[in-house]
Amino acid sequence: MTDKPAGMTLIIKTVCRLLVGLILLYGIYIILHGHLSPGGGFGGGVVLALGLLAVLLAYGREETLKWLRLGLLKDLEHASPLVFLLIGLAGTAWGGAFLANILSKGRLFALLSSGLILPLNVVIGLKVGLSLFLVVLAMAEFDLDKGAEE
Amino acid sequence: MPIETWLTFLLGFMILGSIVALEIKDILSSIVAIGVVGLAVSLAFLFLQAPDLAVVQFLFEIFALIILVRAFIRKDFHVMERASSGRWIIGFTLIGLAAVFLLSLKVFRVLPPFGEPLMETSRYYLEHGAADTGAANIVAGIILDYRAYDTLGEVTVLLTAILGTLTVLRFRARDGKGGGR
Amino acid sequence: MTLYALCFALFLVGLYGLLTKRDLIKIILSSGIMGYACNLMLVLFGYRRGGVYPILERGREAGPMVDPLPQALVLTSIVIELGVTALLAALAIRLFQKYRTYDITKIRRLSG
Amino acid sequence: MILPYFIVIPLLAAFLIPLVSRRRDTGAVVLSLAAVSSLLVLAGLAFSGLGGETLVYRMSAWKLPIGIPLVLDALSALMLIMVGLIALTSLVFSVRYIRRLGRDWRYYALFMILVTGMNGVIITGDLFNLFVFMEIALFAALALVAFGGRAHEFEASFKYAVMASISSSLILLGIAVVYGATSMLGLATIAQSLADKSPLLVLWTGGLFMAGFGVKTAAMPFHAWLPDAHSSAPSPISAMLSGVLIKTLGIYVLIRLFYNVLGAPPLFLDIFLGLGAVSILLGNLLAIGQWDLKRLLAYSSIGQVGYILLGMGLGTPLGMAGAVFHMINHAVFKSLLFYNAGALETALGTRDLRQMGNVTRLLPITSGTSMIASLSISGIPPFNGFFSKLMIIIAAVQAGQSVLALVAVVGSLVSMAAYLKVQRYGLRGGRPVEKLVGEVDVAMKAAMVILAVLCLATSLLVVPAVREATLDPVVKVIMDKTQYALTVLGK
Repeated sequence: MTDKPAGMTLIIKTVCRLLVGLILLYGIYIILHGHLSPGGGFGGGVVLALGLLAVLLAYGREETLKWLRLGLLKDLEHASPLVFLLIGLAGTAWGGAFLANILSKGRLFALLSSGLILPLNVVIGLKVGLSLFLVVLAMAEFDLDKGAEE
Repeated sequence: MPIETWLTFLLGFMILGSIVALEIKDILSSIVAIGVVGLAVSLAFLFLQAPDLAVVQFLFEIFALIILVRAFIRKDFHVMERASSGRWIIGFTLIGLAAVFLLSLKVFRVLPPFGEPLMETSRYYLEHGAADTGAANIVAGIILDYRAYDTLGEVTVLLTAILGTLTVLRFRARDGKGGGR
Repeated sequence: MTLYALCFALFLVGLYGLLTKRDLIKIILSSGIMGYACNLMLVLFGYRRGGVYPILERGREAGPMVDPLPQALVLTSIVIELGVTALLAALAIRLFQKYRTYDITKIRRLSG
Repeated sequence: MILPYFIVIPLLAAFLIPLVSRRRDTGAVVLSLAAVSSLLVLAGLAFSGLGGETLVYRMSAWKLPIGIPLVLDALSALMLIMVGLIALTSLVFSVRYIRRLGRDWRYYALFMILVTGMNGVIITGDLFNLFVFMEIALFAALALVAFGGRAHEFEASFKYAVMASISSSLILLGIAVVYGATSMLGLATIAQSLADKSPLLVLWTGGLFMAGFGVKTAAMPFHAWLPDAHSSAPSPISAMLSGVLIKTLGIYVLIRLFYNVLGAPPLFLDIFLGLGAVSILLGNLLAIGQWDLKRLLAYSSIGQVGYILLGMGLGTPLGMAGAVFHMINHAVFKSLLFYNAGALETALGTRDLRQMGNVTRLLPITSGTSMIASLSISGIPPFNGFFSKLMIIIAAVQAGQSVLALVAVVGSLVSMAAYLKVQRYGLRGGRPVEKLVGEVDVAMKAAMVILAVLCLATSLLVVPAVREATLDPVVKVIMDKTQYALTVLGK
């Protein structure tokens, strides 16, 4: 997918820079409105991953990872399920059962409603987006031809 | 047109597309065919009033296609080798599957007919979902409140699959025989 | 009834592919087909004639809605499918790297 | 309530491991050991504190038909103890063994996820949730089988993944049909709802589940993936797979579904008997033909699972007691045998029986414990395998199935031959071994000795007083059939 490390032409880079922001914003929108409209953490997470992939496609691996900080991404990816679990444990502490929805339910149709569903959607979106991106990155880095004829 | 006609048409298309994907010799065409089937599934979800699923199916399908294309499409390698078992095995499998199909037709008649689900549990979700969870999207209410434990499992499945994929792809091969760097 | 049968037929097409195909890629695709069929079957069981999608909207009458539970289940199942695909694809390219073929019978012969 | 902690503890460990470990694996080892030992303690407490009662925990604070319940009865508590025990010894064995593949935290993370998946399957009271946790355990197992990074390991893992995918699809389809017919997902509510549905439905979904979970059990016509997967995995993982994974995902779920949910329909009990008989004969016979030690053990697992299925299929309390007893025993001695194989591989650098030689003097603990395990698995008194096999055989005779009793006896003799081969060639062979290529360290020895002691100690379960406290409540849960549903629903 990324044959030349330099990425693609200037036009594509520029278009991509404009698009990526939109794609990521859209992903975040889907995640945040998961309890109100179709989508949610899983759909929005994939949109996030697609946005990151667009960057990878346009700029090539080197430049992308320069400003994406792979270590941070990996830590975030590892930490997000932990947050899910801790939210669940908070339910045991204050809600009487594991994963009980302890926050205030709010007003129907408001963005800040439905208690824990919103934070859980955010955690899931983060997890899905980052892990899918990391998998495709690993596949892109994987070289089929090296060392195969041993 | 009634929804059954649309769905019958879509399902027929999916079956056809799957057979094409399985029988065609060119890898790229095969993967594209399965992608089209996946999109048809997404469309069927839309018909069945499941927009959540349509969105997720559509996006995940794109992602699966990216993974498959990245993994298998190479400049010098397009056509598959003889990819099936012998004629006898195919024959027996087909006969066996056809028998299974004919035998199970009766079961579908015992089930509640299409369009009239029992919904003994789900009625509760529809009636009390919004009040209980505060979520307008009742599916979101189910996956993140009523059945949040399933979703915890789901996140773990994803984590495990990713961890497994990265483990398999990790570069250093262990005994020099496995390839890699 | 016809729809259920057709959906089951789709499932059997996938099963047929898994049982007879010897090409790693086609095996992966077959498992995907079986996944589609299962998911679709669940959602078919949840459809209610004349029902709308189970999302409340401001200003819309609360009419009959389709069964939301299968949709929640299928969401999980779709994610699992993607996990299977990624894992199988990773294994397949590792195998290709070693044996230079996607034919599982040849791989078996080569590995002895 | 302790119920959710059977999931939370291993999951917490699995999620923390990537964050605490960078270059070294010390943090991962400590965390996972702590997690598994606390699981074992919890399971022990749960079993002893249960006293034949059933605990139900409501996840997310929703009651049964709406939310997901966790159910702990004697059967699940016993399974939890088994998983905890084998997981603990396997981890102890792993620490040095796995370091030759590099100090990789992923191993421990995946291991903890494997434990999570199995605990989740055991403790859940919801059909779809069971499916999800089964997938978790399977994914972890697949990654661990391929962990060594050699080509044949990838091949075994791929084969396993394909079979797992077939069976998972069959199970998911079964769940879909059950849902379509009853619109329920809780095991207890399904049991009640299916009781007054068409028997055709029970037959069809039962068939799907039988095929699906049959693959996970690796009973004879569904066994194709097992020998590769179980022999290619690192030895401690082989012990986990053969010792507990096929039992939690296979046997346990079959018992739960066919006894507690479907109410033990006679047709399916006969299928259990058939699968069991074929597995006993062919599994043990195929084991004799193997020269790769771990492949031999893997084929022998199929044969031993046959005994459990036979005991389950008889449908009498004694047969079921024998099946449960044999399940525990097999977890103990098969894991021990895989540790022996791992130790031999570490010390001699080979798994081929023909390349091994007289090592009784150089590896006294390995050969001693493998002797005990071989005697147990071949059914020699006073080791545990003898009693469980005897119980199954007596139950078969009592149930009027003398042919099956004969099959069990013959299978036992055949498996004895296979393990004589292991002893004769692998440990007491004529080929003199001068130098060992690797060292069997204290932790490995400790794991082997613990299980060897257990090989003798579990024989005590046959003593009536002990049996009343351990096996009988478990058998009661199973043989009460759909009483399970009433208990869980609190009626």
